[in-house]
Amino acid sequence: MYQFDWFVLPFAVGLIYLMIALFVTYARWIKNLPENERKKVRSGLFSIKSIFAVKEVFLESLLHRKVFKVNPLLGYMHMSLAFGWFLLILFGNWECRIFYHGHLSPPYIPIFFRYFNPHPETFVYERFFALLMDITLLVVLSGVLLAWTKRMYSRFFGMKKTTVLKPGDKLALTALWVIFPFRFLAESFTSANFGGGHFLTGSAGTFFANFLPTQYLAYPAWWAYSFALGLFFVSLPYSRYMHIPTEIVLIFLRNYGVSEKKKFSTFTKVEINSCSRCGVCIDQCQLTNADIKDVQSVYFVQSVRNNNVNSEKSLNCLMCGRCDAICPVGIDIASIRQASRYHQSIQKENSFSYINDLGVKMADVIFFAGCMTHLQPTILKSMVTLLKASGECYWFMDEVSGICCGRPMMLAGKEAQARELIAKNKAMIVASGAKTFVTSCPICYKVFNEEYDLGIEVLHHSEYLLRLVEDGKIELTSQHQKAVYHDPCELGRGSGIYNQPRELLAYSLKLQSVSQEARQGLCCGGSLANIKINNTDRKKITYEAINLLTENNPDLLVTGCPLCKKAFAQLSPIPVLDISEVVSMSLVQKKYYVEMDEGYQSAKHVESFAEIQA
Amino acid sequence: MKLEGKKTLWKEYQKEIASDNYFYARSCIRQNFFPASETTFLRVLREELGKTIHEDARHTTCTGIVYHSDLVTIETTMTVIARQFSLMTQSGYLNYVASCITSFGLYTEILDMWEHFPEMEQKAREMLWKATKREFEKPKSLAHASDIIYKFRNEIAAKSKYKLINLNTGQPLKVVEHIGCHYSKMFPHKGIGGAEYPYVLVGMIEAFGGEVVDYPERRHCCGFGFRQYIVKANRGFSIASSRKKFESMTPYKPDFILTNCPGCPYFLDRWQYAISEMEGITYGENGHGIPVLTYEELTGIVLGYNPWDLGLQTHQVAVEPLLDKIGIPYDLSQKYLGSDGEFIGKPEKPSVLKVY
Amino acid sequence: MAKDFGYTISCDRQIDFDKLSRSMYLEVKKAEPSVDACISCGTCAATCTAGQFTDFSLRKFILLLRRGDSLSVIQSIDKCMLCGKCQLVCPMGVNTRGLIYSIQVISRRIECRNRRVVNKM
Amino acid sequence: MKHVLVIGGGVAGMEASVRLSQMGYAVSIVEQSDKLGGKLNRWHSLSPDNSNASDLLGKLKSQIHQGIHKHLNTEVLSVIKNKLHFVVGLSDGTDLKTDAILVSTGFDVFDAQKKEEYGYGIYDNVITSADLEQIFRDEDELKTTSGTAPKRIGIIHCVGSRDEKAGHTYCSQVCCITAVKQAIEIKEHLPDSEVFCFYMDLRMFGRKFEDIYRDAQVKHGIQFIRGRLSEAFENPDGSVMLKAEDTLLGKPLKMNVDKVILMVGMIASAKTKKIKELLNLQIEDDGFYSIADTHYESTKSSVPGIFVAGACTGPKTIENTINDARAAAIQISEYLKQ
Repeated sequence: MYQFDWFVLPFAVGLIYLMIALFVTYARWIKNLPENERKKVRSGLFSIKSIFAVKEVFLESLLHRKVFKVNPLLGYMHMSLAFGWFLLILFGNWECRIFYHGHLSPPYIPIFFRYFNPHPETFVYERFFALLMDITLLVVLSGVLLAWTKRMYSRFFGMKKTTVLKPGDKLALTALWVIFPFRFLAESFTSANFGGGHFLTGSAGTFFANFLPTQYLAYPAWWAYSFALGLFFVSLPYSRYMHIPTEIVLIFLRNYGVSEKKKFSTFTKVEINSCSRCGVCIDQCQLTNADIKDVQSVYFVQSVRNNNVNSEKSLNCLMCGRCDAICPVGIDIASIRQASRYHQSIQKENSFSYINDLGVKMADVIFFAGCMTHLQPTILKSMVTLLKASGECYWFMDEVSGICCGRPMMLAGKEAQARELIAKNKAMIVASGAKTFVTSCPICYKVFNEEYDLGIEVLHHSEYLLRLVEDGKIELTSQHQKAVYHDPCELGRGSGIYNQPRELLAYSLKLQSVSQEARQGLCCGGSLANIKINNTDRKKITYEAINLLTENNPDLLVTGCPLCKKAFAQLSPIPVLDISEVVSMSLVQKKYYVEMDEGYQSAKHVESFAEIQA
Repeated sequence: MKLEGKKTLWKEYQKEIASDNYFYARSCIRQNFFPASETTFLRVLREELGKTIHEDARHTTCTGIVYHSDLVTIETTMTVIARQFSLMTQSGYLNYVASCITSFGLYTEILDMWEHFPEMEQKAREMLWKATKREFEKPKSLAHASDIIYKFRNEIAAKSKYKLINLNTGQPLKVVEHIGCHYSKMFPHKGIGGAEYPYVLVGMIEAFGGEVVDYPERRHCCGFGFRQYIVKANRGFSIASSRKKFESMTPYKPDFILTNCPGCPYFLDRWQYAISEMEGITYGENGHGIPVLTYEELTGIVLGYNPWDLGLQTHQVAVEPLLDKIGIPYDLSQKYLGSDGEFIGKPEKPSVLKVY
Repeated sequence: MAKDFGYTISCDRQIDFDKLSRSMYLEVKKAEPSVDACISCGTCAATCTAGQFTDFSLRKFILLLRRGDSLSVIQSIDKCMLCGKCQLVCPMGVNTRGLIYSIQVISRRIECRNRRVVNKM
Repeated sequence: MKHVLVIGGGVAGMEASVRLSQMGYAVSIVEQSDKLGGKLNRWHSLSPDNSNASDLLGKLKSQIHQGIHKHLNTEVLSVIKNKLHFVVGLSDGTDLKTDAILVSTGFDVFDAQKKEEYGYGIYDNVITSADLEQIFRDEDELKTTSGTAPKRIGIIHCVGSRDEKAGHTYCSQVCCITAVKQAIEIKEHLPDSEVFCFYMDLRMFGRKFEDIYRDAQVKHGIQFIRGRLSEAFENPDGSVMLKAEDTLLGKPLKMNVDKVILMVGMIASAKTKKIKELLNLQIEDDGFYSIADTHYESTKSSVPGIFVAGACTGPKTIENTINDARAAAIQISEYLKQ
């Protein structure tokens, strides 16, 4: 017969309730995943993937490694609470196991061990565990203290803003805040009455006994501790703390390869319930530069959770992906927002039946400028110069009457309309017989690369030009300017192309680095993804971005996106160039290039190019 | 509306109208559309006013319809007009009176052109000589027939048997007028009252006891528009123009429409029938249309002429309700008898528009 | 009933300002206030990708909405590809993409409303 | 001390007199009316800063000191030029000997009644921009003749300007900005009203003019229709039906408004024609005085010793009129020093 007291009931009932609630919720979500996703879960369950998932759970859910990286103090707060509590449970269980000689005990025993065994003199490890538990409790209490402080003075954590609480959250939060102080008090009072405890609870017990009737207070304190635990467990599924267990589910699913799709799924539910509302996405969001404060990912995710997404939350977003890059839980926020746009938008077939027969040319390489490049004649001119210089047989696909790539439609959630444009462009590309598709616009690049399924290589012009240089098809001279390269969102975070532009630019410029680049690169403010923002606010974002990009006084600002160029050029104090312009300007001008005319695109000339090279 | 303002304006648009000895040129189409109007005009001038008015059987069209349909050259037109003037000269008259608005407009235009380009006048003389061995004098005064009625409106009113007063209410009849585009829109100073607030018909209506009602589309074309009607493909525009006017005037409940031009009364009258057949809509009271009168018919009515002598039986829109309002007796059994007492035939009954 | 004379009465092309309702413009303006800054310069229509192939003209649509002729806008607004060139060239800072997106949403709402009325009948 | 006679005591005449007097010349102003200030006396507020016309008038008047001889209610009757100076006979009996003459006979407001189709003087609710200024100046409310606040107001640009039919093919410069200014003022008085401007081109050439135009649309919701009024018609309730083409849509348009405001242009004043005869000056086809050189000597007339300033040499804003007057003062001074 195990030891028992009525005060363990709130804890026990709460724990049982929580277990059932979580099991039912997660089982339903996993069951309702799309069929192919469910298959991934089944096949991944008993594979090495589960091991990786466990490791990740340990690193992220307990140690909060990513939060540490972003903000050490915040990381410590999360870690002290999560990992500390975990250790308390772990050590408590060890202690129990050893104390009861390996017998399994009900879950409340390790939690309330000190009540049932205040000072077991016969237990050889008593002093060791008392010390271990006191140290751990101190860590946890320090976490609680930090949490209090964060709530009161968020600036202390270097955060400009913190998240706003809902009533359910407040209940759970209050419970969480008092759990460990109550444990501390209960153990201290018990120690005062019966001995036991170590430097923390032991000393505190002695101290309290000086002026408090600890013999009467100990038992109520244990009740309070149990009650706080029970309350926390019961309120957890209805509060933000749901993120604690859900993140574990997320990590497992993610390791099995489950991902966000164009529409909402139950995986979306797992993701949005994994959000800890830590709020790091708020400061990361450049919209705050324009004083737009209520659309950030944490609020957006919250609105998805509460099923009240409005067009402002869904559409007033640059989709730059900076929040994705920093999210400690790794929630695929951009995809969720994209899916919410899909659900909000009108899907309409045959919107573009007026487009037909745009004409096709046979070529090896297709160059697609895209709508935005057409408003940047210098990029067009540079690309044409470079393509001619390369001697490749190319077709400037949208030179006269091109149509949109479909990405803007997709960003607006109009999937059906985007598909129609994609089909029209794709038919032309396939008919041309080209093997390489090059575009000077990252917005186009992303959609051609991910959605077109062309079966040929799709390159951003930075990749293509780099290849031309490496293959010796064009030759560049070194210039002396210091330059900063700005990662366009759709190219960098959007498509993972960070190095090729830098390698290419290094041929002719001295590249400087800036504090916010690559995965932390800034949005130019011009983003096509944001349908709501007005131009004045856009300019504020652009202005701030330029300030950060030019912090080391470069001579040039180089980007790989015509839209970014346009946005920066309006406000930049230094010249803004596209990669192609830099390359074109550093091109070794051979007599040969100058002589080439419009018709110079056939394979025959490639041979003569080789002759000249020889 | 400030009448004072209008009066000031009207004063600017007065013209000399000869008081006697007129040379009269008829209209091509009126004699078919409203055959008694010109006769009535001559009767009023000769019998009521004792004026001399001369006609020459050899006069022809002025070419207005083909001219405005872009089918003849200006040279042809001015030679034909020169011949008309030559007939006048030959008869010993100097005061040219046109029955037709378009003729009046065209004569005005040609005279104005000759004034600015004397070589064109010379050319006309040469061509007329080559073609007919005729010579001509330019008229001393050029007037539209309505100008003459306008000039003597008070004399006619003094002789009138009926006033434009509704017998039942004792109120003046409400009249909307349509001036005819070619009367003064091209040369406002050649029309009485100008183009914006023309007075020639208003003067008659006021003199005969009626009340003029302005309506928004007062200046809008009646719908004839030459090519609009003559080319069948355009005919929808013609009828749409008339409908625009009807819709605009209907809220003012006019007792009748007074017109100035050969085409206008015809289209304003006949299109009411066509619209009623096509859309089932009528614009007058009790399913009748709004009666349309020429100024000669109006003059005949107030002078107490027999309505059937005025040719009112050739109207598509029944004029009987109007005659009833004024208190003019008429004998329906005589309606379709010709001047010789023979039955002239009766039109088919419209399916929507109410007739007697 | 209608008798066939071999021609029909032509429709009036005139914008009858007092008969048309400008409620759609007001709705659009609420969703995208920057529409008020449009001065009908036509740069958007000149650069328009869809405008190469159709008579799609944002300038014209804004005017039609301002005059209350919403129907022709509803019929044509989906021809837009949302490429955003118009936004970059607009001299008055109109958020043209947001504007078109809003017109599309409101058009659909109006279409649904009208359909419901028809169904009731 | 050399003497300058200024003909016309409006803005240009006053400003030039003050400047000439400061330069040490004896100055006389001849003004046909009973007070100085010209058209400014009847204007309420000025673009683009919405400043009070009477404040500017006060500023100008305060500079006119005792040393400047004013001949109010006076006309110039005769001018004889001898070798040294001009002998000018005035209607108040004075004979003046003067060394130079500045003509600043200003402009007349176009008589809107000449555009009959717009119904000014005939339709109750058609007024001109000058009438509206008078209403604002008298602190009256803009009302329809039936005494209600107009719900919809149409403002018609280019009335008597850029109009071959009205005989004035030039642009009067100030009407566009005045229209926008008045439209905003109307909206400020009657926030619930709708205001429509019917224009051919919007000529917002001055500094800040474009900003005001933008504000008119964005802040005040004033609507602009690119189309010239073809005709107006009075409805039985006194409202006015306007017909124009919305040229940007290529469709005819009709609209009922409760009040119409005609933006009347500037035409050469009757006085200009009269003085032209007396002084043997040249005028151009537009009726305004010829000047010696458009760019370099814009205040020199075709006759030595006679100078011209202000709106008598073509429509001008007040800013340009004052600058013109100052330029004339300098040019006169240069002439007198020779």
